[in-house]
Amino acid sequence: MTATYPPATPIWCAGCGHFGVQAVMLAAMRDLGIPAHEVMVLAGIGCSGTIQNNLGTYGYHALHGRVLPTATGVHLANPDLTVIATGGDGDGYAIGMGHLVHTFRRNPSFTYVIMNNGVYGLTKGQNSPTYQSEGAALDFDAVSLGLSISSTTFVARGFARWTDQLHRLTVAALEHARAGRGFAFLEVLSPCVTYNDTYPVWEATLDDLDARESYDPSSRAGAFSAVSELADEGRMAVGLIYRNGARANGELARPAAEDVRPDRHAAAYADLMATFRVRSGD
Amino acid sequence: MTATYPPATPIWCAGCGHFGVQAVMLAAMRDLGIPAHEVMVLAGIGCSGTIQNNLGTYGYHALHGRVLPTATGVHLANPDLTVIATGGDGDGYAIGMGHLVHTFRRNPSFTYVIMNNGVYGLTKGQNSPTYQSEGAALDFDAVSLGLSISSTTFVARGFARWTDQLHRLTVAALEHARAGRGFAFLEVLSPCVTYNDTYPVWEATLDDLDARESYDPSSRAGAFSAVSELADEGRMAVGLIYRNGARANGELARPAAEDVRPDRHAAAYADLMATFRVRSGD
Amino acid sequence: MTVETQRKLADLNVMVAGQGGDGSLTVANLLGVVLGRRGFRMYTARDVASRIKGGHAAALMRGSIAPRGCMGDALDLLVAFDDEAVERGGPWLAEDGFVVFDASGGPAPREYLPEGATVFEIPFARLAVRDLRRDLFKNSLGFGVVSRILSVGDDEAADVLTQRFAHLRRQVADANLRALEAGFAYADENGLTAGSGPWALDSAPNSDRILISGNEAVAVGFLVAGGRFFTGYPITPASEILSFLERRLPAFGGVAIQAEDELAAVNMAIGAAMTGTRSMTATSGPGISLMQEGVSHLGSAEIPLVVVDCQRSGPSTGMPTKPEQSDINMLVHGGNGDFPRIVLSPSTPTDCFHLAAAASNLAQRIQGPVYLILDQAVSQDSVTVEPFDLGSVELAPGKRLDADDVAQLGEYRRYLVTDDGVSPWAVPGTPGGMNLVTGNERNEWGHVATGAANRVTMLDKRMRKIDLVRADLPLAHRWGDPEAEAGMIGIGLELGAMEEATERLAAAGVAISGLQPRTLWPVLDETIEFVRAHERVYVVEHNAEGQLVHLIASVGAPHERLRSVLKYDGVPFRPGELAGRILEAEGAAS
Amino acid sequence: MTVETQRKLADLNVMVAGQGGDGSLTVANLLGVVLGRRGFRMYTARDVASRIKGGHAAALMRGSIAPRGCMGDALDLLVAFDDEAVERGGPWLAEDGFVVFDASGGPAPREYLPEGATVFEIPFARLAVRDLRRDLFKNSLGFGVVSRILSVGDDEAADVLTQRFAHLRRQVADANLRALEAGFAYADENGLTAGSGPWALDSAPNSDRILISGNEAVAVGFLVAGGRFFTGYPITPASEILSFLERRLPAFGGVAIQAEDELAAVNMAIGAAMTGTRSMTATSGPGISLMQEGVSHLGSAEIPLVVVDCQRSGPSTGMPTKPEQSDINMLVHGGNGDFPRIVLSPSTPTDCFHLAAAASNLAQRIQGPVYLILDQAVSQDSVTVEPFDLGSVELAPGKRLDADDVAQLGEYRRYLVTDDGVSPWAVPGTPGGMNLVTGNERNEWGHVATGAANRVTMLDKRMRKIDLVRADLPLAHRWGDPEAEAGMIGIGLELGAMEEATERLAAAGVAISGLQPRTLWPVLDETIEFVRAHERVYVVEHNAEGQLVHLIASVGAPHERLRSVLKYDGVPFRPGELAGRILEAEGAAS
Ligand SMILES: Cc1ncc(C[n+]2csc(CCOP(=O)(O)OP(=O)(O)O)c2C)c(N)n1
Ligand SMILES: Cc1ncc(C[n+]2csc(CCOP(=O)(O)OP(=O)(O)O)c2C)c(N)n1
Ligand code: SF4
Ligand code: SF4
Ligand SMILES: [Mg+2]
Ligand SMILES: [Mg+2]
Repeated sequence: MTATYPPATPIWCAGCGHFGVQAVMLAAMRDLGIPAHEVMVLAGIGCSGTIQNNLGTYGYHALHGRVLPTATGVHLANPDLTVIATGGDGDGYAIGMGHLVHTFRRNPSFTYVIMNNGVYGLTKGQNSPTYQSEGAALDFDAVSLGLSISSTTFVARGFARWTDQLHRLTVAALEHARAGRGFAFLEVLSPCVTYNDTYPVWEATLDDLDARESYDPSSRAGAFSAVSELADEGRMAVGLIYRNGARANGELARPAAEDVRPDRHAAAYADLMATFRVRSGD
Repeated sequence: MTATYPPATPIWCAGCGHFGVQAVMLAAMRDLGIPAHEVMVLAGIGCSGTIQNNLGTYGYHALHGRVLPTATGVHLANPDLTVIATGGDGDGYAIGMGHLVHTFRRNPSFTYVIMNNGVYGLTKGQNSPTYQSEGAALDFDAVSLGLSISSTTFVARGFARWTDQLHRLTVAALEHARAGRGFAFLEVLSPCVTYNDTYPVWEATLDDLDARESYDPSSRAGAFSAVSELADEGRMAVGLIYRNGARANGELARPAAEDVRPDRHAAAYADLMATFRVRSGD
Repeated sequence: MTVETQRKLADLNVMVAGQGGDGSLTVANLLGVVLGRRGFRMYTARDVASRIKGGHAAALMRGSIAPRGCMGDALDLLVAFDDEAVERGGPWLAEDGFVVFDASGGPAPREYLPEGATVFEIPFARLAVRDLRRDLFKNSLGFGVVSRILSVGDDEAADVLTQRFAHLRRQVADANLRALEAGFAYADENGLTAGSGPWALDSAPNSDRILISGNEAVAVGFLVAGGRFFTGYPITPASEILSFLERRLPAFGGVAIQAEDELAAVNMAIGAAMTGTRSMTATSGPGISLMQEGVSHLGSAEIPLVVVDCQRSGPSTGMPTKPEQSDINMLVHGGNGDFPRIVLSPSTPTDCFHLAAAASNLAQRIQGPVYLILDQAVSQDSVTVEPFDLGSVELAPGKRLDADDVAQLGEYRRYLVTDDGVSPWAVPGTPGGMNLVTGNERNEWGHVATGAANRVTMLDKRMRKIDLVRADLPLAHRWGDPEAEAGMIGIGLELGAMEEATERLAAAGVAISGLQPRTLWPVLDETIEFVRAHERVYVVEHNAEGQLVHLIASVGAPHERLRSVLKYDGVPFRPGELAGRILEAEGAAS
Repeated sequence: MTVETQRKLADLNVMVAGQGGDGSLTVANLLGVVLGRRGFRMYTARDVASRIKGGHAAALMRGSIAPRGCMGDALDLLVAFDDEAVERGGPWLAEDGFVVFDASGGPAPREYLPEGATVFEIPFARLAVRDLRRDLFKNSLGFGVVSRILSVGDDEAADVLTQRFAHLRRQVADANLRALEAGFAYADENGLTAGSGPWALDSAPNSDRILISGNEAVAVGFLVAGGRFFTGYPITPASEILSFLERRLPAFGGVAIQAEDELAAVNMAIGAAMTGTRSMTATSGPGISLMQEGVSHLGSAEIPLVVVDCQRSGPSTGMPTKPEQSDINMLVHGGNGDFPRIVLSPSTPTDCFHLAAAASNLAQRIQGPVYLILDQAVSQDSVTVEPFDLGSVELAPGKRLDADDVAQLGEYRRYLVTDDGVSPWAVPGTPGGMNLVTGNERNEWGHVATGAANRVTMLDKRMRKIDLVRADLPLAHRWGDPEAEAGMIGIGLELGAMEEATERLAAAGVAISGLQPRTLWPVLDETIEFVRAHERVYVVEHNAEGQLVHLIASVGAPHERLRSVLKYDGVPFRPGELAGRILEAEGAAS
């Protein structure tokens, strides 16, 4: 066997939530039996944005905030790959916000695992858009945002410490995207122990929708109210919040698989050329 | 009186919805008795992004997609100005999307009047994120997006042809922002007769929430369901959709009014300098 | 006027102008067909305000037996649908030019016209044909008068018109024919009888030709060179590349996508390029500014991508519909950090086709960014050229590894340090080829590494890639007298005017040796040598700073020999104007 | 060791290193206080991996009686908390250097150390004080040993330590004192008795001084020059400007805001600047790339803004914590179109202060963009300097109009064409001053206008503004022998090494004349004349392409006289290293 890069040892602080994310990602890929060479993990820039080095798959370190358009490009050019975009809340919810909305809107079939810790870990602890000062309400919640877009097909949230559920959610997200059902959005509450240790807050305020018998994740409006109600009570929903059965894509083009020997297309090229011909009037 | 620039004649195609927007903007400023020199109208780039030339106020033509951060900067530096950001759907919902979400989140007290026509008028008719092919559902609705953000305080939608309502909404938006209550978001459905004549569709599918006796614009979740239900029926809500009574800002700094004569601050500057002093141990 | 005074024309410059809403300015197209049938070549341009209806719009057309790459010095014929058209076109009109004017609103504003001009004032309103749309009517009527001026037979004119409207409803064609006849009738009244106008058109043997713009040629070149993924965001004057590829790529298994902005455009293209798909994005100055981080990343992470800049007048939003060459600096020097890049600069549509293909190959070979720099005129003006030699395009795959190649290696490192700087590349999906791609400094495996020695090794490796392809970089186009004392350098839209000015200068006894560099960066030795080989070199540029002069001097061309010939008013050089500028300077020089 | 062999030190280079999580590397700070009391000046730097805990982190410190602007050639003292610290610091250690090593995990890896080095291996674990956090403990213990090596009195050491922990709980201070004593005890065991170590510190008259980094100095300069609005987005090595101003601006009525990205940052700053508020934004290479469209817009729309680039190693994400000077090209040449801009380049913190203030004034005067270009070392290294002369900062308001001024005009046009290119400016809110600001080409009123003549007038007007301020642009700093044959040019972090290398070279008989241009763009005549005045000029740069060489040559400095001295490994020059490079080249030259 050809030796490829040795997966890196995580550089995270002991106790960082990102460890939990890595563990479930590896487990989910193993469970689904996806060969490493068919997976491309793209990551933003941040502490979270080093996860791709640790997994053994194809890995890419995007520009800060641009992981979603890049992943979209990979997916559109080669829909046979299992594409997993990852990153932090600074990456995805600050500089990357526009792309997030557009990705929900376009609904391309890949997975996005975003590690939300309310801060910019790598640049030493500045607040991110999801930073929550004690007692104050959260200004911005990506789950609600995702639910506000009608083409959204998959929204889930897990907690880095609740590994079983996170594992289930990750598998569900990958399955959704791999089945061509669209964009699988999974936010992981992943505390930064160094700059914003939210383990205790989250342990105390999370509410597991998966555990509610009556919860119906197929209603977008229902999901929105459930999430909003909890937010009004100062709580936060986790679980498989919304999943839509529709198939996102019809048959996709496969440009990466295209044979581009010019001779193969010679006739078609010539036809195209002919559309520019100046009629000499014959 | 010193002569200032002559307001321009609109360059829009006859029948363009943007005419309606201009009319109500002028009327609303007149109604509220705001002197022209206290108003700064910022515009994106697009056909819509020429409105600022026609009004007689201070006007600014932003970079494409950046009208919201620029307006935020103006407002933060001089909160005494009445700041009105304007632009098109390409400007605000494509390239400007990230800033839109962050502006909702920050909730600065200015008004945004966005002219949605589903296309890029100025660049000759390409689809915008709100382009709706016949029969298909709308992927993206900014009203829902605004409602999904918990710090949002004002969301309204009007139709360029329903001038009375649009006038009321514009006045309400300006009042909201001028009272320091936060970001007043007003989407105007403003058809592009040249590339996407949506007058008939909108005439047929708009639903006026203002006309519903029972409608309560003070509930965010309620507004979201009302809007979603209509969308499910292929209809679209207009009216004052959501308004929140809370005051956005406490006392604001007024850097533009700051006196920056160095002598005035000499002592404070020296104190600051002293914080870097190396203790010589004495 | 009698047949005796009939002038034979081999070079005709025409402007058809009015408000944008006046319709398609079809006169120009109709006339184009007439000229085409006689073996004329076309150079066509548009001059529009950057707004929608109601703005001034002009179609400019030059038909000539000789191949020409720009508009001529003066207009022979002005078809003006309003006063503004006369105001704008008048100053360009030749002393003996003709004007066909819509006089519905009053007589033509003569003050803008040369004394000797002949003006036909046609009261379109009176001649109005009720059942016709006014704009179409105007054009057909105007074409009737024009065909008489040019002594085109009435039957031929009718035939051309019929062909033009063949795809429309029968009534439309009929109505237009009636308008044409109204034009003939007006001409008769004014002494322009059939077949014996003041001018007649020359002719030349015809051959199979195409009429194509630079933007279209770039798109075709990209496609033929195996390009299968394109992203764009609407912007003047680049949008045609997006719309063309949106229409055409799918049939070839490709994808063209309108991104939400230029940041998404370049990053989607980066994503696609990483899968091994040949990718491209195109925009104009403001969009290129937004893509600078992405381009630096291409250079760092070693990802092949072609980025097209259809330059317009800057700075900032500037004048979107006007040509300029003021992004040279940014393309050569923009983006953070030191990284290898190539900047190719085509001029004619044929050149656009070949350099787009070359760019695609070079990007694969250096696994990095290749810019293609156009300007509004090169992008949007359509020119008659010979059909492209499709067979000449060969695909250079670069150092790619498939599963079998990988299997034969003991180990696979994405950023292997090699002699030529290029690391063999297994794209995602290749069994056994798993690797890490990053914009951080990294070791051969792709793991982040900041050690000093590794850093130098890696940076040098990346820079070496330029040397690998240097000998294959597109060489300059040359013209004129290589022995001349004075040289002339220019790119893009300057070429047509430079070549024609060189003819005029030669006629005036001034010999010029010309160079159009087709590779701007790296600056090739041929360019520096060209400067060294001439006593003085006129560098003709559409910008205010003399960006090309700075560029060439920065790498060692003797600064004191370079003479800037600058223009930044948004208007292309006319050949006579350029020749005049050089003559004046030569007067000073000698 | 006896007192006889005691060496008197006037220049001490120290490295304290371990894993980032090992804490604050307080030894360096404690030692700094000791040195400060003796009139030493400090040069302090950090060398950290761009990650959080667990990465290697080093505090570098040079204390010297003479003012120095860089680290010295070799480390005298290495306090190493792990093997990696020895591996990294060892190669820099002086032949007779001292190492204090945490030997809990085993002996020091001697292979990285010079033969002559003295190593104290301290088993921190055995000496552990139960109730102390290990990292603090280490530092105090280490400080005990270090103070014995440097013959600092035990009482003074205890005093310094007590002061340092004065603001903490009593127990913490006590515990640290016990750790210090453990250090003394260990020293005693190893023959390092109190007050009579191998080295003793020299001293000099003390004066009032500050220890400040370039980033902090820029922030202070901005504030004192009336800066009241700042936007930033976190990025290494610029973030300190944001955090400093977030803390300090509000007290002065100002606003500092963390934007959602760099596009928002520059555009928020544009908005604020339009209100007449002096504004600034700061970032590093990737962020500057993203701001290119905004900067071009500043030039076009005529809006005053200071943009700070704290350069790091590129391209792309590069090496965020390493210094480089590879954005010069982008700042001078980036952005679409031709527009006026100024690029100022400070070196010392004092220079940072003054040029930040100058930038603020110049931006107001030209109503356009002024860049301030730093590099990671200039930004983040802290240096002892004289307190800034706050009184020297005067505010140049530029051509501003208030309501009364406006009332006296017959008419007010925002883009009035004036002789000096600057149009009088009434900011929003000014009664009667309503105007239009745009990035499109426009007429004097601010209405979009694309006519050729207007375009030229407007572009020329904008460009003229540079001439208005040219004579006031900050001049270069010079040193060395102005009569020397060989010149040396460099900016930013090169200055300290260049000045010290010049001393060494002089000692070796090579005379050098030095120039640190403080205005990079426009290139001032003084720079070109400097090159002309020397037979050869070494251009010392931290980049791979020789960006400064290209820049200077592009505007006419004789290219053949310029000799690149490049370094791009992410490490600053040591003075001896630089002197060596020049000596070698001079050997070749003569
Ligand atoms: C264009 C650009 N701006 C800023 C940065 C600096 N930067 C690196 S990581 C980061 C934020 C990281 O926060 P987050 O995404 O939340 O990841 P975390 O470290 O918390 O996992 C920033 C701002 C950058 N690399 N590029
Ligand atoms: C960075 C950048 N990209 C692209 C453009 C080109 N552009 C000008 S206007 C426009 C879109 C206009 O659409 P919209 O905002 O919907 O306004 P409308 O014309 O429909 O009123 C675009 C893409 C630009 N000016 N700048
Ligand atoms: S700084 Fe925070 S986010 Fe980064 S590795 Fe440490 S705990 Fe995790
Ligand atoms: S193109 Fe459309 S948006 Fe633009 S002015 Fe015309 S109708 Fe209005
Ligand atoms: Mg984070
Ligand atoms: Mg629109």
